Amino acid sequence: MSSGTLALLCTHAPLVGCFGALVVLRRAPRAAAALNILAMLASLGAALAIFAGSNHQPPTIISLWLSSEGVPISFGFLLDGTNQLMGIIVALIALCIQVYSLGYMKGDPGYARYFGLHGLFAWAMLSFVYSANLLQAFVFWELVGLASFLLIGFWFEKPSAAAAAKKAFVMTRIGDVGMFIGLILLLSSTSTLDIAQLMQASTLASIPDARLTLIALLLFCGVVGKSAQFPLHTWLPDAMEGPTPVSALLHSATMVAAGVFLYARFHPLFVAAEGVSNIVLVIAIITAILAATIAMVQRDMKRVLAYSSISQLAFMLLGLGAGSLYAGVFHLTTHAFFKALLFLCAGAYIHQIGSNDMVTMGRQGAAKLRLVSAGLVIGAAALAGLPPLAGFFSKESILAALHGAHANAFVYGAYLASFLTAYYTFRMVFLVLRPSDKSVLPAEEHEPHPHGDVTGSMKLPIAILTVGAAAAGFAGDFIAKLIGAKALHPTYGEMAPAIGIALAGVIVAFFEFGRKDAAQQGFITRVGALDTLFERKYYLDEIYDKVAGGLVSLIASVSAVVERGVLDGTGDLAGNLTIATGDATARMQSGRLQLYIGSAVLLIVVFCYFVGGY
Amino acid sequence: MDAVHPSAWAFVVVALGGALLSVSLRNILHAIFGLALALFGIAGLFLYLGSPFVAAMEVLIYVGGISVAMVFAVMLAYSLGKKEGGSTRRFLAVVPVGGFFGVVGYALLRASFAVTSKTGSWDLKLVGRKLLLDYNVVFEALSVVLLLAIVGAIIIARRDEKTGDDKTADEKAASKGNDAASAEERAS
Amino acid sequence: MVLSAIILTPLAALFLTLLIPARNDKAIKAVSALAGAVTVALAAYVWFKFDPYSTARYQLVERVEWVPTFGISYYLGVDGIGVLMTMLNAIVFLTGALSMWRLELRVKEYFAFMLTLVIGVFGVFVSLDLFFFFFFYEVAVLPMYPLIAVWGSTRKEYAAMKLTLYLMAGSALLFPALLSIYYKSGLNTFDMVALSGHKFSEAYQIFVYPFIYIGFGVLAGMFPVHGWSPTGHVAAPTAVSMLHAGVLMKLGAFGILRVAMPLLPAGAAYWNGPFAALATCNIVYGALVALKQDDFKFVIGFSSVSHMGIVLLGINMLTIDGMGGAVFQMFAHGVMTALFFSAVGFIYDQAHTRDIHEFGGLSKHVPIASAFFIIAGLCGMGVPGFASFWAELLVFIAAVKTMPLFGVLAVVGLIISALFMLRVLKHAFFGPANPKWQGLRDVTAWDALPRAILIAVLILFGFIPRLALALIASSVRALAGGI
Amino acid sequence: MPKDLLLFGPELMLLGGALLVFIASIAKEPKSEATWGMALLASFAAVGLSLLTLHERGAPFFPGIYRVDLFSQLLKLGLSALLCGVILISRNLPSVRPSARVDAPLFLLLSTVGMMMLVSATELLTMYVSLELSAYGLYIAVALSSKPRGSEAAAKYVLFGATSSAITLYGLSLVYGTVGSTSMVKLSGALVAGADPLLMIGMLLMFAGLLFKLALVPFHYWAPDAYEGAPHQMVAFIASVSKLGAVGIVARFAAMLPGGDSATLFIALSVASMALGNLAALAQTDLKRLIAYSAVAHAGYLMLGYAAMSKTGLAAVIFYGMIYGASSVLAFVVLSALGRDGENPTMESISGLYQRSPLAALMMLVAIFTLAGIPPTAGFIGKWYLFAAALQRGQFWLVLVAAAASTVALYYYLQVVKAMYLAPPEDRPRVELTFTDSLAGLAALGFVIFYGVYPAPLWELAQKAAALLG
Amino acid sequence: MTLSHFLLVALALFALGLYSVLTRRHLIGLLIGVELMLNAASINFLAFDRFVVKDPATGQIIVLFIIGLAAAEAAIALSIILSAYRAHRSADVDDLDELKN
Repeated sequence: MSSGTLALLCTHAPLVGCFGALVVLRRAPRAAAALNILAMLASLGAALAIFAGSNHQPPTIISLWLSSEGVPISFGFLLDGTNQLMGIIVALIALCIQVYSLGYMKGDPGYARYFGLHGLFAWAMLSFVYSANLLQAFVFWELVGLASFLLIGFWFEKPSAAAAAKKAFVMTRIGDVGMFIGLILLLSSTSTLDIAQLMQASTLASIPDARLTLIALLLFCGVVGKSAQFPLHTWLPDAMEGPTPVSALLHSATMVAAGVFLYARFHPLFVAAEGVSNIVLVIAIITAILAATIAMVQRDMKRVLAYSSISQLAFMLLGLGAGSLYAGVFHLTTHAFFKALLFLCAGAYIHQIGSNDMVTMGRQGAAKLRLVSAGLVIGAAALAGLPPLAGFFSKESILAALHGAHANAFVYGAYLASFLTAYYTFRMVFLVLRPSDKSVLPAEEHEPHPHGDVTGSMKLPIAILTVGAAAAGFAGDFIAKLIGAKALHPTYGEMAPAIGIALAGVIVAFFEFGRKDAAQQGFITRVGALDTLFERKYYLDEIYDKVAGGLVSLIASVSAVVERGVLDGTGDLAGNLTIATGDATARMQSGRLQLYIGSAVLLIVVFCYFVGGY
Repeated sequence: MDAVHPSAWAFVVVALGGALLSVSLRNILHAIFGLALALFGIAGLFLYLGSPFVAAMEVLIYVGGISVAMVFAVMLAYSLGKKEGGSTRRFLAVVPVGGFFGVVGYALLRASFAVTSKTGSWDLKLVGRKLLLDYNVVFEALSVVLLLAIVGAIIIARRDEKTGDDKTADEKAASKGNDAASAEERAS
Repeated sequence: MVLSAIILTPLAALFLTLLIPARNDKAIKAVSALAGAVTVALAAYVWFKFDPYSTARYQLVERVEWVPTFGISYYLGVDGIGVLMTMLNAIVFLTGALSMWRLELRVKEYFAFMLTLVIGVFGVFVSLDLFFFFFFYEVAVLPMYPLIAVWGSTRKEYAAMKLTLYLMAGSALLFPALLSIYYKSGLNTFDMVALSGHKFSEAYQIFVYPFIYIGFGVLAGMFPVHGWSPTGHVAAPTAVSMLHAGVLMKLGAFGILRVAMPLLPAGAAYWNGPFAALATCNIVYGALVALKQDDFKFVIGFSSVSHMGIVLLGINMLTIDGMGGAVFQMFAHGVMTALFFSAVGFIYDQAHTRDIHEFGGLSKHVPIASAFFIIAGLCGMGVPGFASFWAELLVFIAAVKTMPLFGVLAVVGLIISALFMLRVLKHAFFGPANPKWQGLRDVTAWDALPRAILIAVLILFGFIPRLALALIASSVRALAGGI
Repeated sequence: MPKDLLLFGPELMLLGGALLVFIASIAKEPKSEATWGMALLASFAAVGLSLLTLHERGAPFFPGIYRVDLFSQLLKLGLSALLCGVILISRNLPSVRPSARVDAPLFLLLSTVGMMMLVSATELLTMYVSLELSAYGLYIAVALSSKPRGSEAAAKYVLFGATSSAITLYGLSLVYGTVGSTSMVKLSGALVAGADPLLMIGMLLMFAGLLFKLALVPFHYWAPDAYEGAPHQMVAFIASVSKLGAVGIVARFAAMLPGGDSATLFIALSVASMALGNLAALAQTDLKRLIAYSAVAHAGYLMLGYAAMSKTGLAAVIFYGMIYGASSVLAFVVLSALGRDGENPTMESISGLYQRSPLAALMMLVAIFTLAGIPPTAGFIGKWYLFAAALQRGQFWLVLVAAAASTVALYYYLQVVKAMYLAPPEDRPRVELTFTDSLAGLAALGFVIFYGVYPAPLWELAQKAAALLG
Repeated sequence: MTLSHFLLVALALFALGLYSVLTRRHLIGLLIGVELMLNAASINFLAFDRFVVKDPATGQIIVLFIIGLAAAEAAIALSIILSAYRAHRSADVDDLDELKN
């Protein structure tokens, strides 16, 4: 089969699964699940088959979508290195999570709908990954947003879930609007949206510098929105309202990585636009530190992992911002594995124990789940960046890239962030695996999820991902060759400080939480103000609601008043005025004959004067 | 001779005097007598304008018929008690009347007419022939108008049967008067 | 002859309806539904018969001299835009008739007035003679009054009167303008094709263009004079608001495209700045006000105002993209609003309230009916996969290119439109299931049919926009060429 | 029949009919059925003859006085057809005094004869006498009302009419003096642009009488009171036949007028009438009074046609006069059916008509749509021609004002539609349409709808007729 | 007495007639005013007939017709005034204001 049909199969198999589940098999949940898993298998197979073929084919055009101002915009596939890599990652992790969901979602009334939406997401994500032009990418970028909206709001009866879904959609849309305008400017200045063509140095050079920077910044807005970077990140923690496998798939490994993938995809453009990479680095470093500090004080395991995702995404952007495509993509790949693993472990604990709170989990004997705990430890180690595991190698490459050319403020910031990462990761591990009666239980429970013990179908994906998390580190060179970027091999001298920091983080965490009679209190609690600042997530949610939300609803109520009062008012006023003049003119007919004749003659006299030509 | 014997002014005085009387006097009966006086003056003027037959008709129908009919109507519509004229609103009427007089009067003075001198021959035969030859349609129409007026007047003024009193004498007189006038015309 | 057939089918149905005794309303409904189906078939036939690549601007032309001495001729013809609009009207007519299957109150008069409205709309879309264009334009506007005043709901008399007076005031603006074009051209004919050939003086065009634009703009829901549309929506019964928002508002935009632009290109070029500004107000203002509405239909009403703003913005860009996008948005929004209203109508007929706060968790009680509304909502927000996305895309591309300020503002409007649409979904469909609506029954197959047709159309043109865009491109290129 | 008599046919038929009615009414116990039958017969005969002589040309009797051509015969056809309509609905005249019911048709017939002569008159005296003949017929018709307010309306109508006819006569005398003869041909010769101001004043004063008949603004005062006071059928007669007659004679004079001053005068009158008529109608609840004010407004629209001073304008006026007459008859079919008890129909008494009599409701709806100028009816194409004529003279803003006025008019027209279709009938009696009522109604309805959809035949006739004028 | 004198006299009579119509309270007073106005017009006609018009007969015929018509009009007006009087118990113009606005 030609690569085009392969790509078509890979992307559209899940669509068939989604349609089957949502419309045809509404009443047969098990069949729907099976159909979707089969579809995922097919698309993984296809993705691998595309990878097996040679990776330097021209983009294949399937059909013409529309033509704007003579520029044909068509639906097609671009199958070069980065796309294939991302395609495999998405397909693999989506498959694992769907298998995992078999067990996790058993007994949920919306079982068929759940798998249908999963199929929808997979279709959108894969088509986005393989899209040949920026417009097609944007179309599926929005569809991915839609899938995330439906999946976050899966348990729509929960008001908080509905609100979270709405918040997610609106915030990502704010980013999308920026990206859309950037896309249009790009189209108007180069009159083509074909990615392969766009990435040629010649086309980039043809765009005037000021406009190129503007386009790059606007596209970066999209990335900030989708990958939950600093200003638009508050929706990701709320997205944890969705089922945990969804959080695992979308809000850690694949969907949020779309932003970073887009940045990687358009790397030449961002590099060409001067001034942009500095801005990217600044945003990334702020996000990394901010997210890490908040993760440090969270009690809910999923929230910790959510903030950790934000922080790690910032790390990827640090790598890309620093100019090394390899560092960013490598970290993206490794992060996909160990973050998915951590979420699945959290899911297993929640499934077994029924509460998100780490302390309760610890108390309820989370440690008894041998495989899951092992996965947790390996995942945590990878996340913290301990040497043999995947995280270490990719984080190293980012630090090496940073060392390269930029002001060392970013380097020190990166070191601080990786220290905090190690700290909060192992704080989580010790809280869960080494419970102690000193820590206080949470006030209320809110996860409505039915309990059940961890089934075999849940254990298998955890096992696979554990292997992935461990082994991914060594795939550095392979990835570099695949995406055609220069691999970075930091020398031992450069690696030393990173390893030291990571170990320091682990030790501090052990000291405060792991030891037998540890205080179970973070060092940050000593500085009360900072603690509450992080606890309240820098009051960002409140600020956004008051400023943005308040402003929009103020303008809205003003325009509603204008609509009711001014516009309708003038309309009704004109109506009543005419009727009033109507009454007045009618009353002119006073019924008195002599007035009639008098006024008639008077008017005739006036006309005579006028006609008589005086 | 493009002027008429100055003695015509006498009839002008009678006509205008009568009209003034009919306008100013409060009692309606006096007003009708004023009208009759004015009509006499106008009939006189017609004589000076060379059409004695028309003057005769004027006296006969207008003074004899219409004024008498009005007197009978006033006797029927007996509401002499009512106060007359007076209120300032009445005074407003001067504006349209004065305006009309001024505008048309000014136009009349400014207008120039090709006055032709004529001996004022009132040859009645000429009038009769033209009446029946050129204006025969109009003549018939006038008779239809009179028929219409008579029948209409009777029907409207007739008291409904339920009130019982018969037609007043006046009505009969009024309609007979009109018949007389039209009969005469046909005769000439 | 097929275009006359399209007009005559509802006319025949009208006579049939008048003849059928009022008692058996089933027969009356069947007649209308049948007429709907026939018109859809005819519209499809026209769609395939129309060859977008032929040089002839207007195809399937029929001409009968009507009042020769005065230059009026029964002159029908259709271009790309006409084909699309006829199909839209046929679809909304069919689904509208099917959605009113449960009507009991005075069924005969209802369908008589509705058929008159449909005849008027078909007439406008296919007639190329200025007189008949205006003739059908007014035939389409007047039945709205009895339809809303008799079968409407909240404040129906006020809404019906306000709607009719606004629209007739609009046509009062048109009357002198159209006639002065007739005389100014000196060709002694109302044939629009000939008139568009004639070159009017620049100053004259600039003088008359606003009259025609605002005259049609009132019906298209232009910003300052859109007040009638939301109140009209709220008061009208389901199928009427489907026809009203779905088709009638497109009449206004169609009028601008068919009469104002080709006949007065210099006027269009001169006035497109200010009118584009008003269109942007339409978009942003409509969305903002929708944010503060508590009644379903008010929200949809103002969302229609906002979407018509996108149409008007596209038209005022005077480029192939802009106008092509505007026409496609007319089609897509027409289908989408019809879906909206039929979904709300279904819920309202049972719940007898439209206040979104009183509902809650409707997706639990009536999942399929809520699904219809949610799909319409998503399409309204411009989510890809539905026809509206492509239309808005083209319009925004044109807008950002030619008038960046308005383009950016309009695109930002997308955020607010997402806000108000999701607010409605959150309050009414998601959230805890309100026990009060336990008794609502879900959609039966027969109810689902019209809504399913609409969704199918939305998705079909969402996945394959080229179907319609190729059709539009031919006539829009000719239009843009003129200016 | 010798040619001359044939040309005078329609008038003769009506005169003969009037004679028969008169004789029948003075029989021992006169039955209104008989007189009504004879009147109907006469009017049908008149329609027949006017159709017969439609394309005849000639000047029966004296050439200068009376001209018969397509213009006059077309109007006579219209007059007699409308007369048929009016007589059809006046089989039993509830609002007329019982004693006068026998004679009522006589006045209608004679008044129509007056109008027929008015239309053919090409000589000032003939015009004046026929004007008076038709006016007296109307005065009496209004006075026949059984209600006391009828006599008040008649008194006002007759006195206002008499004053305006006196003014007309005075104007006529000035014209006679300046032109030197009463023939209209000489008059049109003298009416060149810079004519003698006295002549212009004379013409203006003479127009007073004509405007009175058309119910145009300075002389519209009588209309509301007369419409409200007079019996329903008589009002139908005034609204349709009398207005068409006025349209005819004003058209003949307008054809003579040079442009310039008189055009601006006509425009002023037109705008004033449209404004006053439509605005005052907004405040009415009595339907006949509402129709009166709308008549004033429609006089304003007609003036648009005259103001254009062009052949198209005159053709549009003739066309619109016919259509307006038909819609008035159609409206009064329903109003007189409603006013069976002699009381005036009001917004309340018409409520729920759609249930009380669907046919009557449909007829009223079509009449309202014609008056409002809504497409399927001929009112739309009528207004279209009028506005087109005005625009031919470049009166853009005038047409805009007219269009705005007709939008305001739509408000009160829709109030009637609302009352008919929306208000519940409560316990109001069913409305019975007799056979003759429905006959007249359906004929008028057919006329209005047919010419609304396919106006060409009537329009060609109107254009040819207008060409003959002036 | 020249033509313009006659015309002025006629105009004066017309004005007085008009004044009488506008100010009289009694209905018949109005009728008197109308009669005066008609006669003023007759004077005009005969004056023109005498001084200007070539064919003298037309003017006289017109005046004859005017007199005839005035008689008919008076008859109708009087009977209507009577019926109004009978309905309103007064022949006063100001009482005729039942039909208004």
